[in-house]
Amino acid sequence: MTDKALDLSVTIAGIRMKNPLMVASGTFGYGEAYASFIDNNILGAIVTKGISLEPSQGNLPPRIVETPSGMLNAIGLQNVGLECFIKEKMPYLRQFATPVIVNFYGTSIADYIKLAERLTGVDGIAGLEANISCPNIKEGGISFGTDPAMASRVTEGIRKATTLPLIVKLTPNVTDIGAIAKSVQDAGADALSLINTFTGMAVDVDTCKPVLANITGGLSGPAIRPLALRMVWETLKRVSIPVIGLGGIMNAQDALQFLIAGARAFEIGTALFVNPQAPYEILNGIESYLQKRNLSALSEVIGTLQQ
Amino acid sequence: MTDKALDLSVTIAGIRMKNPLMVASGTFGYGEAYASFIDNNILGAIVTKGISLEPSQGNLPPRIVETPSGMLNAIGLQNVGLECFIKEKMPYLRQFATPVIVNFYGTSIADYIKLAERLTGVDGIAGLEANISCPNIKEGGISFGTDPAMASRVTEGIRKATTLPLIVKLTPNVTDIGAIAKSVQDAGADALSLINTFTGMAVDVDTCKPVLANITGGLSGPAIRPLALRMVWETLKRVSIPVIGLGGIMNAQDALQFLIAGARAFEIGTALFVNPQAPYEILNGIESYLQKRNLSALSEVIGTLQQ
Amino acid sequence: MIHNATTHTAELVSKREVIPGTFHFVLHAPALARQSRPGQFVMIQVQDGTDPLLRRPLSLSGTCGDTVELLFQVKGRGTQLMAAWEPGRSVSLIGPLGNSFIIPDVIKTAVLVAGGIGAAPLLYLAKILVESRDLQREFFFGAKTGKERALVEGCIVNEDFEYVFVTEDGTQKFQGFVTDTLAGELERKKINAKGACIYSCGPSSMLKKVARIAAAYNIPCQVSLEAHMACGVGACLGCVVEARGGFKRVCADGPVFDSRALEWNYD
Amino acid sequence: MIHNATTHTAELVSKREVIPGTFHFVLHAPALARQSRPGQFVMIQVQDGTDPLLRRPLSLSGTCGDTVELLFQVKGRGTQLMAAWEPGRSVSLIGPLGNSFIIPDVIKTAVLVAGGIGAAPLLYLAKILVESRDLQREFFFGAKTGKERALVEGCIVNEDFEYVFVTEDGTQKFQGFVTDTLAGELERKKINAKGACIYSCGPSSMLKKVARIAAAYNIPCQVSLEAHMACGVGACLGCVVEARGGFKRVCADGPVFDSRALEWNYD
Ligand SMILES: Cc1cc2nc3c(=O)[nH]c(=O)nc-3n(C[C@H](O)[C@H](O)[C@H](O)COP(=O)(O)OP(=O)(O)OC[C@H]3O[C@@H](n4cnc5c(N)ncnc54)[C@H](O)[C@@H]3O)c2cc1C
Ligand SMILES: Cc1cc2nc3c(=O)[nH]c(=O)nc-3n(C[C@H](O)[C@H](O)[C@H](O)COP(=O)(O)OP(=O)(O)OC[C@H]3O[C@@H](n4cnc5c(N)ncnc54)[C@H](O)[C@@H]3O)c2cc1C
Ligand SMILES: Cc1cc2nc3c(=O)[nH]c(=O)nc-3n(C[C@H](O)[C@H](O)[C@H](O)COP(=O)(O)O)c2cc1C
Ligand SMILES: Cc1cc2nc3c(=O)[nH]c(=O)nc-3n(C[C@H](O)[C@H](O)[C@H](O)COP(=O)(O)O)c2cc1C
Ligand code: FES
Ligand code: FES
Repeated sequence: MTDKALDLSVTIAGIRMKNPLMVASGTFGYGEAYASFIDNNILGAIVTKGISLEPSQGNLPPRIVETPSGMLNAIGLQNVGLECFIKEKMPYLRQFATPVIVNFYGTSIADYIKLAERLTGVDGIAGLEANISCPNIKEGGISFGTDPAMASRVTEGIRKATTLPLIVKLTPNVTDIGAIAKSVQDAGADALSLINTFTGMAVDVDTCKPVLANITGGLSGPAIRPLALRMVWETLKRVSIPVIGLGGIMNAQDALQFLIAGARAFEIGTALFVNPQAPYEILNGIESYLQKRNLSALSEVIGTLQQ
Repeated sequence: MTDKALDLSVTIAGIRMKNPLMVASGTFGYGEAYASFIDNNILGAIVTKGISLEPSQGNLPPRIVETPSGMLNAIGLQNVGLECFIKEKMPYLRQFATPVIVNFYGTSIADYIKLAERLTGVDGIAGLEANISCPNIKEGGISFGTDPAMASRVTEGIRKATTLPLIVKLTPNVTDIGAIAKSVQDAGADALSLINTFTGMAVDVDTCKPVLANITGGLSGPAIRPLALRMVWETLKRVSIPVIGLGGIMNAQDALQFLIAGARAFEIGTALFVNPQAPYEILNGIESYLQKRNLSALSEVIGTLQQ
Repeated sequence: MIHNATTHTAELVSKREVIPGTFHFVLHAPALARQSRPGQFVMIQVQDGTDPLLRRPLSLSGTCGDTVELLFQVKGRGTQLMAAWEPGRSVSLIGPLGNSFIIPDVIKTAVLVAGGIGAAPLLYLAKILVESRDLQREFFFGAKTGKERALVEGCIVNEDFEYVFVTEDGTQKFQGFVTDTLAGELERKKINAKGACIYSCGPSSMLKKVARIAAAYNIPCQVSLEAHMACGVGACLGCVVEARGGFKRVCADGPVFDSRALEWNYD
Repeated sequence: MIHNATTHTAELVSKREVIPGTFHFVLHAPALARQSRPGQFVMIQVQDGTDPLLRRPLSLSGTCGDTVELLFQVKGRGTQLMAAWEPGRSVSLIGPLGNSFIIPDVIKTAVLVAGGIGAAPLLYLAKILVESRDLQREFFFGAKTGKERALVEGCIVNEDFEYVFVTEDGTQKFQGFVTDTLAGELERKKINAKGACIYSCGPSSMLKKVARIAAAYNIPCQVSLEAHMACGVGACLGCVVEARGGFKRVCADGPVFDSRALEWNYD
């Protein structure tokens, strides 16, 4: 319709991305898993699998089970550990003209601080995404992300430990996501990403056992999209920092729902498993949408929800 | 396989049901909507559409939207009101050899108390199901069901106002469902039903408006089943009163997952919309399951989860 | 109102793409065919499994012996999946649902006003009117383009009906909206309150205008409405419209409403 | 390992119900056919929409020119839907995925041990072994009943293979589990470490026994494993098995593993 180049670029927490499509942590490995399907250079940003100070084996299998329009995973945050990540995974990731955002987690505030400090020096890391859905071992195993005060303390700790752009990723398993978001903002986060998975469960009626060795797992995929969208919208009423939306985005229409509701960018996770071509199709779909409406920049779409 | 009569009966809060299949509030009207499809006498119990002191118009349309394996509704608790319910709806419901459980809600504790008092005298009501997912208008509009202390106070109030079996229905939009459940039990509830709907949202990307006039709505259907099941299982670790499981149950396999996890009965809602024959199919499926395992009573299945 | 709807397993007997994107289905469903009346609808299961989850509401566009007919337009995923069905397929339907058009005993003139695919329930009514009564019959059909004529022509025989076809693209004698010609034609043909009745189905913007014209001429008018539905049987309260005296359920209190009973501000 | 998998839109060329509930598919997918090796698998999309959501992993049971072959058993909803596909249908596949069976240069005797539908990847391997090498070939096939012979006979030509068919129901010469005869036959035929290689696929209880026998005779043994998968490309870490030295991904580090590299306590 138009020959004008469309401007899909967005800036989040000072990270400039050529488009708003990010790949979600835990669904894209360390950037290599989809190499034969996707040119990493077309992505807005790559978020890597969550890393911890030490390598982690994760949970026993079975680790995944399909549910209606969704899947439960109980990977248990298996990862190669901080030092191996820097040494063996970063060189590959540095090749691309795409910002690399490193997702990380700890089981104490000290862990988060050490991780943030160490990652800050590393060449090629554009920003950090702190996953605060993990249990705080020191304080009775309650997730950092479910209590505003704890969420604030861990964010403050990380904030002081790094000069990198800091995105905090929130868990949806809470009563008031806005309250958590607000306290994370006030503690110094540059942006928020939401949501992580909802805790769910499946039972095998033949064996009378939980399907997952871990009993419970995190629900992702289109099933949770309406809940994720509501949380993004609700959060945006409480914070002024940018919000990255995710949860069940499968196609351009889904992504646009989040952008219209005010998310400045979005991540896709489970969609990649189902359709490795999703990044191309989603970006094309967003371009068509702009063209059909005679818009030249994505910024004209973000937050246009009429209430 | 066997000619023995199977015993599917369960007793919840002193209410004896011939089987564990209940129809969920808001999905079966006042017992008449499925009259041409289902013999109400085959049901374990009928839970009626939530009533309030005064008739309520509910929200403006559009009120429903389909989502992946689910639907959002924003009915806004439209109902005929307490007195009309008693005068015009109860006579119909009294005809059946099936316990009638009246779902009700208020926007203040005083409302809940008045409703419980008035319903207690009424012939043919086997029990009450208090929906505490509604905003507490007096205390800033926060849902009664999201705070353990508020949940406790409203339960206590209802408990004192009625001698009828009292089921309290919990909302899943909370950080710690077990804590709410525990405080509702301690405040005198005879049983719990969970879960009500998850708050979600959908945006129409063509109009840039929320699809629902109310902006947000409640997600029901198979999409939420893994989350509901997890909450039932988690709640059962904290309480000793019976739990009724619901959320996305479509077939016998789904229902059995809840029973095996420890729910003593279950409700079906959205399934009725998709398949009005679901009650027959589910009951047959549960019977086949018992027969295949050479069991004679449903009680031999409940809570058999091996962890 | 206690309806007589049940679940039917029907067989798709024939399928015809009437115009691109609009299909005519004939389904073998004897009990349903026997019980249905014009204006009623069915809820059709699109696919096993949970996506799409909800049944789709479709008006009956006719019955014939042991079969029922549907006429539908591909709109979204559900109707797209249906368009790929092949004869022989087994289809789950619930119905007949809703109320039906009322044909008053004293009726002298029936004026049917259809907009696009809104023709579906009116074709059923038309057939019954032709079979059961001797009266003056008018069929106004509004469409975007001339090719949509195929939706009704063939069903509406010109000896049975005075037929007016109005298209937005002006390929026909009458150009514009069907409602632009309606008043003039009523005037010309001296159709008025005395024994006349208007029946209409189509986009809500059209129905609103039809209702206004009917009111101006004081002609009773029945409109068939659409709303997004979950249950189709009156249970969920999802499909309400604003009516005088409060919300009404399109599925159980309608889909046919006396136009004067509705609050026309709703669209 | 960076694999060369991509998304393929294949056409279902032919479909055959080999025995009730087990289907043989031939799919036109030239690029895939060219790149694949025995032991590799594809992730197949069962249906548009989001239920079922995940792709299903299926081994390649062969390639021929521009086509690839699948042999699968109906197990749950996904495979049931696939069983209803008709030739001409367009199918989305990703592949080729995973590693493949290794055929050592020095190999003298190849012993293939298949359990039921586990025959699928071994039939592909068998074909390559016949085409590419001159060596002693043994095919042990274990099944529940005699009628399952149709899964492999016809593919495994008796001149190419020494063929041993063992059924649980005893309708054949050998009754019991295939693993009951394996050791005896290795003994009898004096197959041992020298240049022999065992390749096996089937239920994990069977694989465990095969691994134990292989260890006892000190014969290298490659087993093809199954695991529930989300991505199939190594991204999600959902499909791990316990191996010496930590978890391995069945999809990317496997599905073929040296039996000595696995922790056999996992089942
Ligand atoms: C009583 C009644 C009778 C109808 N009769 C006919 C008919 O005879 N022929 C015909 O072509 N169409 C008819 N419709 C409209 C038809 O139901 C929709 O076009 C259809 O549901 C669209 O489904 P989809 O999956 O293709 O679209 P999608 O947009 O993907 O559907 C998503 C959801 O929205 C609902 N929906 C979308 N559009 C409508 C609509 N206009 N009305 C109600 N629900 C909608 C769907 O049922 C579904 O739940 C009727 C609607 C009603 C309420
Ligand atoms: C590498 C690999 C190769 C395979 N090759 C073949 C083959 O050639 N022929 C064949 O018949 N089967 C094969 N299988 C098994 C096949 O994947 C399952 O039978 C199939 O996924 C069942 O899907 P469903 O929807 O019918 O069953 P459901 O039980 O409804 O499936 C539910 C979920 O569980 C998964 N699942 C169920 N059973 C298995 C299983 N045994 N292995 C892995 N995932 C499972 C499904 O993929 C799906 O995600 C293979 C599995 C793997 C991992
Ligand atoms: C297999 C799997 C692994 C995941 N691992 C991580 C992780 O390591 N860190 C994290 O913050 N989120 C992780 N997630 C959550 C996703 O990043 C994302 O928040 C979630 O899946 C919702 O998005 P989706 O529905 O698009 O998948 C994981 C999700 C899946 C499915
Ligand atoms: C249309 C609709 C109306 C509902 N109305 C009520 C209600 O009045 N009171 C109540 O407690 N729950 C109400 N619910 C919630 C259901 O009772 C049930 O908790 C929820 O739908 C989850 O179960 P399901 O997935 O089986 O539908 C309603 C649900 C739907 C879909
Ligand atoms: S669709 Fe449920 S009441 Fe009308
Ligand atoms: S299936 Fe995702 S890593 Fe193997």
